[in-house]
Parts: sequence; C-alpha cells; structure tokens
Amino acid sequence: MNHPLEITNLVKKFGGLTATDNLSFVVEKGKSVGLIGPNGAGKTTIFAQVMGEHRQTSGSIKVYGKEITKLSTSARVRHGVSRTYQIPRPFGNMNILENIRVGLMPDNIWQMITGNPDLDREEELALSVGFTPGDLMKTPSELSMGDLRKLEMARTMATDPSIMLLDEVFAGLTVSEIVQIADLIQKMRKDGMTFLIVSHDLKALEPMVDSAIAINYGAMIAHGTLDEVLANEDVRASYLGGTG
Amino acid sequence: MAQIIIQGLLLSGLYALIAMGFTLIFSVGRVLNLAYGSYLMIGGYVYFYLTQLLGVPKIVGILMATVAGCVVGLLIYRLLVKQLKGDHVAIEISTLILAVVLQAGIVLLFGDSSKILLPIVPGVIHVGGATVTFSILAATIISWVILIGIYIFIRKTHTGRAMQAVSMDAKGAAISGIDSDRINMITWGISGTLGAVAGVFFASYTQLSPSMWVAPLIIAIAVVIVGGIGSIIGTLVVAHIIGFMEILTTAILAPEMRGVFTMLLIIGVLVIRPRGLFGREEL
Amino acid sequence: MDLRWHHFALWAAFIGGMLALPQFVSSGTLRTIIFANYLAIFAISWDILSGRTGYISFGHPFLIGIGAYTTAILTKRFDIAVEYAIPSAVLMTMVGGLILFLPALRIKGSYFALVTLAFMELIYQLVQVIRPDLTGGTRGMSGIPTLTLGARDGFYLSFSLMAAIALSMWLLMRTRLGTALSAIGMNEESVRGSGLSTTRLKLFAFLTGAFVAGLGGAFYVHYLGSIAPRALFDINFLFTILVAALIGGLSTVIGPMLGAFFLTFLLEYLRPYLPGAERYFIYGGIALLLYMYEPKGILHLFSRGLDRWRERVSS
Amino acid sequence: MGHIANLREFSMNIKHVAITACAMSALFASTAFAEIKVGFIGSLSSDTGLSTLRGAEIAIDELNAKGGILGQQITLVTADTGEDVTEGIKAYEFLAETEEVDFIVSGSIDDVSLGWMPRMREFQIPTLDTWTSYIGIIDMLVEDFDSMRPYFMNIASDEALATLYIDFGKDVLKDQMGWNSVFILQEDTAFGGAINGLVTDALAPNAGIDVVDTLVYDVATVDFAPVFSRAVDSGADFIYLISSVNSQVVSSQYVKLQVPLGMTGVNVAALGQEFWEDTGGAGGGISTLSPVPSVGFRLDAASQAFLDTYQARYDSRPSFPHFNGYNAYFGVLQAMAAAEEAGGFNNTTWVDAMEKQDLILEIDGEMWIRYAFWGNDEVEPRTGRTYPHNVRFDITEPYDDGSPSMVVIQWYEDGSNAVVYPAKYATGEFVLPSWVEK
Repeated sequence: MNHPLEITNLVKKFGGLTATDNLSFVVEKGKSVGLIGPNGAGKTTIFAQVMGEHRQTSGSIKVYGKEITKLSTSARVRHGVSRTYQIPRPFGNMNILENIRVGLMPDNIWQMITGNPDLDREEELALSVGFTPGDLMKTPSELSMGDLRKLEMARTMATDPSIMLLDEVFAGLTVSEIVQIADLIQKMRKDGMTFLIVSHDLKALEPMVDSAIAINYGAMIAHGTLDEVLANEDVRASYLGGTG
Repeated sequence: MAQIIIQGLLLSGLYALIAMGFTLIFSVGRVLNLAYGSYLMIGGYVYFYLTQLLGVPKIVGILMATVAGCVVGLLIYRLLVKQLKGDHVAIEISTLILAVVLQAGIVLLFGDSSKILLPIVPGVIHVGGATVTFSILAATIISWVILIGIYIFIRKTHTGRAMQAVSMDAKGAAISGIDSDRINMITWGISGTLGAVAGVFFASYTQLSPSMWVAPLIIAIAVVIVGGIGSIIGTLVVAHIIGFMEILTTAILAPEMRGVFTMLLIIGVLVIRPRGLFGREEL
Repeated sequence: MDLRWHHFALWAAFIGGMLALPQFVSSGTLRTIIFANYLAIFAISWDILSGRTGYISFGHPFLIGIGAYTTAILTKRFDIAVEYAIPSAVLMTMVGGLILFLPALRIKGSYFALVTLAFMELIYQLVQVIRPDLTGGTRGMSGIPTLTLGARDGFYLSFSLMAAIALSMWLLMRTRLGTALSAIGMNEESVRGSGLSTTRLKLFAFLTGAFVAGLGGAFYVHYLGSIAPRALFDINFLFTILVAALIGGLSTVIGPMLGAFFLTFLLEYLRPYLPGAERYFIYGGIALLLYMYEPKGILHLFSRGLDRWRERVSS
Repeated sequence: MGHIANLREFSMNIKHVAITACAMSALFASTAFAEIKVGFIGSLSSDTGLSTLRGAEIAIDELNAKGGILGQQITLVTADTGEDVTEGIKAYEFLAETEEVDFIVSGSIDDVSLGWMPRMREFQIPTLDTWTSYIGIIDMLVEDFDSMRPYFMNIASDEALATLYIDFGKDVLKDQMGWNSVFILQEDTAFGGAINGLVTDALAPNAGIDVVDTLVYDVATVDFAPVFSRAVDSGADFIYLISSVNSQVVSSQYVKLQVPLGMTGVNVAALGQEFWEDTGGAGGGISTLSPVPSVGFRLDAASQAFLDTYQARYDSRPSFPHFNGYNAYFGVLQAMAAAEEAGGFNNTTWVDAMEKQDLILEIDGEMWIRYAFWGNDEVEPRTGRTYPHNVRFDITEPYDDGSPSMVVIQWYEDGSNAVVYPAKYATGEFVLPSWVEK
C-alpha cells in the first residue's frame, strides 16, 4: 500500500541540536493530518526536509512509495508534494496571473519558450481560491495577508500536487479571511486532496483535519484524532511548559 | 628571514587598520560599503591639503582628516544607506557609483597626478637587515593602538556591546530596546574615522592618487571575506595572512603575482566556505 | 507570448527610423550612437545574467574581455579569419559564463557580487603577466582588423547587431522563460517550490548572457581596432555598464538600451562644454540621483508619466 | 614656494568647479568663424597632457597674432582622454568627425596613442605625437608607410633613448663610478619590458656590467621594502630602475628607506619640475634619463623665450613645461608652416612639406636642439635601422646631426637638479646620495 507521504525514522541534527528525532508517520490518501506542537518543536523543519530545503541526517521520505530524499526540491514538487510558507513568498513584481503562471510551467526550457501560457487555467486557479476577476492584475504589494495566502495556495495547486503541506495557514489573518481559507481547504478535501497542515490555531484547525500528530523536541509524542491528541498528558505538558 | 617577518608585521598592521572600519559596517549592518576606499582617499587628501598645502601642523591634519572621514561616513549613511533600507544589493551598487563620483571629484580638485606625502615621522632605523622608516613604524604602532582600542570599546562599553548585539541579531537587539538606527550611525561614523586615519597612513606609505581607493577596498574585502563576519580577531589574523603572503610573494616568488593570490584567496574562500574562515555557522 | 501588432509596429518604426538616421545626422553623432549600441549590448547581456536572476555580477567586463581578447588574439596573432574568430570568441565567453556560474550554485547576493569582482581583478592581473607575447601585456594590442570603415558602416553594423540582439532577447524574455528568470530574481525558493529547476534556468541565463557579452565584445574590439587591459577590466567600465542597465530599468530589454543611449549621449554632449574629468562627476552624480530616486529606472519614469497623462486625458 | 604654487592651483581648481556648475548655460558660444582647426588629444588633468596643450596654445596664439596661416585664424579644440584607451578613441573620433579638425597634436601616453592609431589610419588626419616614444609605433610606419603617412612623432623613440643610455653606463657608471654589476628593477609594463630587454642585451656586453638579477614588480605595488631588500642582498653595485607608471612611489620609498645602493635608470615621474613637490622632497639622489629639453637643461634663446611666455601665462601645474611642451610648441609651428607651404593639410603635399621642416636651435653657434624628421628610408648609422617620421636624433658624440636622444638628469638632495650626461650638455656632476657608502 503506497501512501502519499510516508516518513520513516527521520533524524535531523544541527550541530549538537536534534531538530527531528527518529520520526515516523504516514499520511493516507485523501486524509488531512494536523501537525501540532509548541513553538520550536520542529514542525517547519519537517516540512523543509520533505521539500528538500534541508537534507535530513538520516531516515527516509517516500511519496507514493518512491524514495525522494535524493531529489532536488523542484523534482520533489514534480513528484507531487508542495508546500506553502508561514510567511508567503510571492514574486513581488508580478501580478496574480503571472505568479500562478510560474507554478504552471513545465520544467523544460524549450517548452517554456515555445509554448504559450495557459491563460484559462491561470484564471481558473485564481478564481478557484476566491479571487475576483478584478483582482487578477494586482501585484502582491496590493494584496492583504489573506490574499497572499490564497495566491500561494493557487500557485501551489498549479503544480498539480497530490499532497499539500500547509505551514501556519491561519497566521496573521482576520477572522473573515480564516473562514475563506478554511472553506477553500474544505472544498479541496472534498475533491480528494491530501493535506499535512501545521497550525497554532487549534480551533480553526479542528474541522480541517481527520487526525493529528503532536511533536515536541522533534519527536512524536502523540497521534490520533485531534481530540485524542489534545487530551494527551504529554501534549498538554509540552504546551504548558512553553518550551519555546 | 628576520626582514620578512619585520616587513610582514608592518604591512599587516596597516592592512588590519584598513580592514577594521569595513568589518565594523559589514558586521553591524550586514552591508558591504564599496565607498569605503573613498574614506581613505578623502582622509589622505584632506591631510595632504592641510599639512602640505596650508602648512598646518601634522597632528591637526590627522585630526581634521578623521573629522572629514567621520562626516562623510555619517553622510553616506544618512543620505544613501538609510534611504535604501535593507536592500543590500542596491546599497552596494549605489556606494560603488558614489566611489566613482568621489574619484572624479578628487580629479577635479587636485588633478590626476599622484602625490607623495612627506613622512609623518621622518627617519629610519635598521633592524635585522630590514630598513624600517619611523613613519611606517608609527603607522603600525598607531594601528595596533586603534585596533586594541576598538576591541576594548566593543567588549567593554555599553555602546560597544549594543553594536555587538545588533551584529549578532538585529531583530533581537531591537526587541531588547536597542536603537539600531543610532548604533548604525555610530558605526558608520567610527568606520569613516578609521578609514580616514588608515588613509593618512596608507597614503604616507604609498601615494595619493584619485584611484587610490580601489586597492585598499580590495584588501578590506579580502580580509573581511576571508576572516568572516564580525570577527575582529579573524580580521587581524587574516590581515596578517594577506600581508605576509604579499611580502613572501615579493621576496621569494614573482612580485608581479602579489595581487593574484589575494584574488584567488577571495574566490576560493567565498566558493568553498562562504561564511569565512572565522565566521559563525548559522542555522 | 502576448504579442500585439503595435509591438511589431513600434519595433519596425524604431529600426526603420534608426536605419534612416545616417541621412540626417553628422558622422560625429553616428560615432556616438555606435558606442551607445555597444554599451546597449553589454547592458542587455548584463541584465539577462544579473538584472533578471538577481545574481548581481560585478565582473561583467570579465566576460566581455574574454570575447574581445579571444578574437583579437586569433585574428592578430594567428591570422585567423574573422568568420571563425568571432564564433570561437563567443564560445570562449560562454565557457567564461560557465566559470561564473559555478559560484552561483553556492552563493548569492553580496558574496556573489564580490566573487565576480575578484574574477575581474584576477583576469586583469593575469592578462598582463601570462603570455604578454599573445595578449600584448599592459599595453594591449593595436592594429586588430576592423570590420568597417567610416562612421556610417560602423553604425549600420553595430546597430544591426544591437537591434538583432535586442529584438531576439525581447522576444525570448516575453515567453514564459523570461517570466521564470525574473521570478528567480524575486524569490528563488518559490521558483524551486513551483517545481522548476533553478539550476538549469540560471545556467541558461548565464550562458545566454555570456553569449551576448561575447558577441558584443568581439564585434566591439573589431570596431575599436585596439584593446588594452586597463580599458576593459576596469571598475569604470563596469560602472558604465551597470549604470546603463540600472537607470534604464532592470529586468527589461528596452531599459538597458535606453540607459545606454542616455548615458553615452549625456557624456558626449557634455564634452564641448566640460572637456575634462568634471563630465564624469556630473554623469555619476546624475546616475546616482536617478538610481536613488527611481531604482526602477527611466523606463518606469516614462511609463508612469504615460499613465498619468492617460489619466488626465481620460478624466 | 611650492606650497603656495600648489595652493594657488587648488584654489584655481575650486574656481574651476564653480565655473563647471554654470558652464552648461554659459559656454555654448563657440567660435564658428575660423577655418583652421587644431585638435588637442591628451589628458587634461595630467602634467604631461597639459604641457602639450599649453605648448600648442602658445604656438597658436603667436601665429594668430601674426595673422594666422593661409590667411585664416587658428582655433584649438581639446578632447580629453583621461588617460583611458577607449576615451582616447572617442576623443579622436570627436576631433575628426564632430569638430572636423585639420591637424591633431597629441600628448597621449603610449597605450592611448596605440588605441586611437587605427582611427588615425582611417581618417588620415595629420597627427603629431609629442609624448609617446614607443618604438612599436615607428615600426608601424616601417611596415606600412602608406597608411601611417600623416603621423609624426617629435620625440626620440625609446630604442634610441636606450642606446644612448648604454653609453652613459659605460662612460659614467663603469669607468667613472667603477661599478661592475647591476640589479634591474623593472615595472611590469610593456615599456619596462622593452627597455629592460635593450639594457640587458646591450649594457652587459658593451659596458661590461653584469646583470646580477632582474626583478619585475607589479605597477600596483605599494610596498617596496622587500623589493629593495632583495636588491641589496643580491650584492649588485647599483640598482637600475625602469619605471613609467608609479615612479613617485618607488623613488620616494628609495629615499625614505635610505637604500644603501645607487639607483639610476628610467624614472618618468622625475622628468618634471614638480617631482620634488610630488615626492614631498623625497627625491634626492634619483637620476633618470630624459628626452630633451629636460629639467636642468641649458636652453637656447628660442626655447627660453617659450619658457618665459609659458611661465608668464600659466600659474598652475605644471609650472615648468615637460619636454613635450617644447615639442608641441615647435611641432605645431612646424606643422602650420608646412600647411602654409603646402596650401593646406592635404595629406600628400602637407606630409612632404612636413618632412622638409628643419629647425636648428643653436647656443654659441653650435647645434643644440634640432626639430627635423628622419626620412622614409634614411638609415641611422649606429642602430642600422630606419626611423620614418621620428624626430631626427643623434646618438653619437659630438651630437652634431641632431639633439641627443636623451640626457641623464639628476636630482640633488637640496631639491636642485642638473643634466649630468652627455658631457657636452652637462650642467652638474653625477653624485651618489649621502647615505650611500662609496
């Protein structure tokens, strides 16, 4: 049985510090998993290793059974994993459509030159994350934090991922923006997308996820449904302990 | 052998002084100030103008040169660097343009031809087969005094520690209530002052010419890049590596190759170990 | 590609107008335009390599110099025909581009700029020391065969070359490739995160930039007829290229062209009034002010002015 | 004195800046009436460039005062090279095509002249070089006379300088000082390489002086202490310096470090009267060969008159013209006289007329300085080669066919200077600096 994401015995050390401590878990197809833990627990480091931005010290990461630990970031994206960032990273001088265009491009210079951009698909993606036709020519400096997250979702979706890693999707958003993003994720779940979501906002996270994994000091301390995880003594202790 | 050591120490002391002002800016503001060489040029020319054209006493000349360097440093920070908030590449480009403009300004005021300064302290002594002029000896001693002074200033004073804090973590420093703008101002002022002093000694060692800013800039870049960010000790050590390498190349190998090794060192270190030999590893 | 008929009409008008120019202006003006053309080529190639990808190169004369020296040595010392010498020079320059690309795999920003500066200084010193019988050492070479005689022919050749390069680069950069290269300059991680191999894109940018630089450098030296290390591997030459691209407008093709013409004419028109070094003072001062005031360049100033004018007309 | 002159120069420069500020609006009144245009190409901010420019200015003003030539007034147009090769090419094009000058007088340095040389061939404008002495340019005339016809160089080429210098080695260094071995200190330039080659190949066999070692240094060298240490350690009797680019530094460090060896050779910075100021007085003991008329040179009446006019007219640097100032003054007069004879600057008739120019300046009825040119296939007897369009020099005693290609001058520790060789032209003695033990 091949899963969209399968992490086995993952270890990451920075000098003397262990950021990921022999972590293993699986995200099943069509499921949405919440990854929770206090500040500095090592959540973002896991994302970075899945994407190849940091190399793991040891362990394996498989996407649909395929070992990806030797691949470059861009190759991993083409294998179907994509992530968003806590602080969105749009292309500052490009409008919304152009931002999405980069995600839609084939990784082949000749095709980039000869092929034309798929304007319809660009617009479709932009509209699907909740932009209005009037927004399409706006550049990131004219967008709110919520809009930037939507833009990042759209660009990520443009790479046609089979699993999406969302990092602090609700951070810095207004209440109404949280609702918008949440609706978007729910819609994509219905369409069968697999998610691994990091969020501080446990309340907002709750309806988004099928199960949750709690980590602290880079090691898994609990897993199960979000309620079960939150009821776990170790998890409570880790949050109260403020291991920052 | 003795003369290589003596000559190496003298040259390296001067190089350390040249690089120090550049290191400070680079470590506190993370900015490469490519107009740094111009401080040396301005310092040298102000000193020349006052002492050799107006006949002002040498010590006053040096003081006024440092004042000029300090003022130019502050002006560059206020008018240029601050406007380009945080855009490192833009700062590099604009300081490079500024350096060329200042060079043209010097040509305008003093002409193209190079000028030799009178020795700051006349006389020579012979030590172990090497001839040492009092001028270069004075330059080396003063540069060591200044280097030690800067080291103590950074370690012991409140402002110095604030500079250290900003250099380690600008955001963290801001959170703990340090006014990083003020610290930057102070750093740019000190850097200009150090540059101008180094300029007086560098010019008295070599010559004054409108293109004299390039060589010290490259020395400073080499020292800082090879030494690593913000490490005063690293700066000192690398200044000696480069100084001795130059002396050795001249004395043993071909003198026309002396610059080649400095360049290779810059390229090699940047490509193999971008944080420098003594820089901190970052997470 | 989003090409409209008016784009081609504008290009055709520009090229046609320029080709008709020798009928109307003095040969002195044509000479000035020749230098502007070559500067435009250098600025365009710098922009492809640095302006778009954000890998600011302070060593562009390194590339131009490889192209110029290769063809100069081949034609002057080995009597090789220009038809073979220039393509060889372009190939050599692309090898140079590859050398510049290697550090770009590991470092970026200020560090990359410094490495390239060191490359320029290094080759400046090496050219004088290694095989001066070939390079002409410090004094350089004179009497390199020139391709054209007279201002008019020199103008036609340089302008055709510049226009061909500018038009093809303009077309190339309007494709998705151009978008991807600019995206690297804005955020390299996000480009990787979009599934594109930035290594390959950067390599393409460096090779294309080197190709254009080599082509420009080779034709330039066959126009000048002489070459000297001090004129090529020099901070002032770097400064001119950089400033042309910057004040024109980065990440465009028209911008560097505009910047090159602006700078060359500024310098040349100041000559009768200010014959000496003060020209550089004013020129650098203007460049600095413009860069500080409008980092996006003259082109941006124009289009903003145009927008404002349109608004006024429509309201 | 020097301080005051320098200060005045500085305040002049300040004024210059102020003028520059409003120059854009004030200066567009250009005189459009004159027909004869002379172009100056060279650096407007260097002593050598200014010497040529002022020499030409004085010559042109004298001619205009007498009613000009061919019935027309002469105007002078300047084009600055900033001693940059590419700028030099642009400057030449500007003179040729925008200003359409009839004649160009150049104070360019070697590589700048080489840079614009292809343009000279293209435009065929009569051009006179007064500073560069590079034999490579004369070789171009030998190889391809037709395309180089309008080019003249009225300074003796460096090969002739070196040949006469070897006589100095034999007569003075060897016979008078008793020196047997030399350490050659050569800057890394083509000029340095050329002179070095001539000295090593000829000095040793002809003068009987051994070359112990040769050291080539980079022009950017700032610290000569290790270099001089090597020279002293080599055990040579004296140092032979060849320096054209950075010679103030090497000279002043020689004095400041009190290097215990005599040093002579080619030291371009020491050719001008400003050398003493520029080295801050650290120039005593330096000697160098110099083209004529050098500092310390006895002047004939015509040259003295030129110098007087020069000094009455200019009070900024250079306070004395370099040799090329004289060359420019007499050269422009000759070029204009040739134009008068040829009826213009047509490059056949003008070149013929220019080739025939012959100005002999005498002292006490003896030939002292001569401005004339070698013919196309005239062979110089001692070197056995031709020097087409190079100034007619003489490298054999008693120097009665032309000016000697060079003299040796020396700076004394009190700031004075004199010609010390050849004997006929000497105004002083060759001496060692006081710190050198004999």
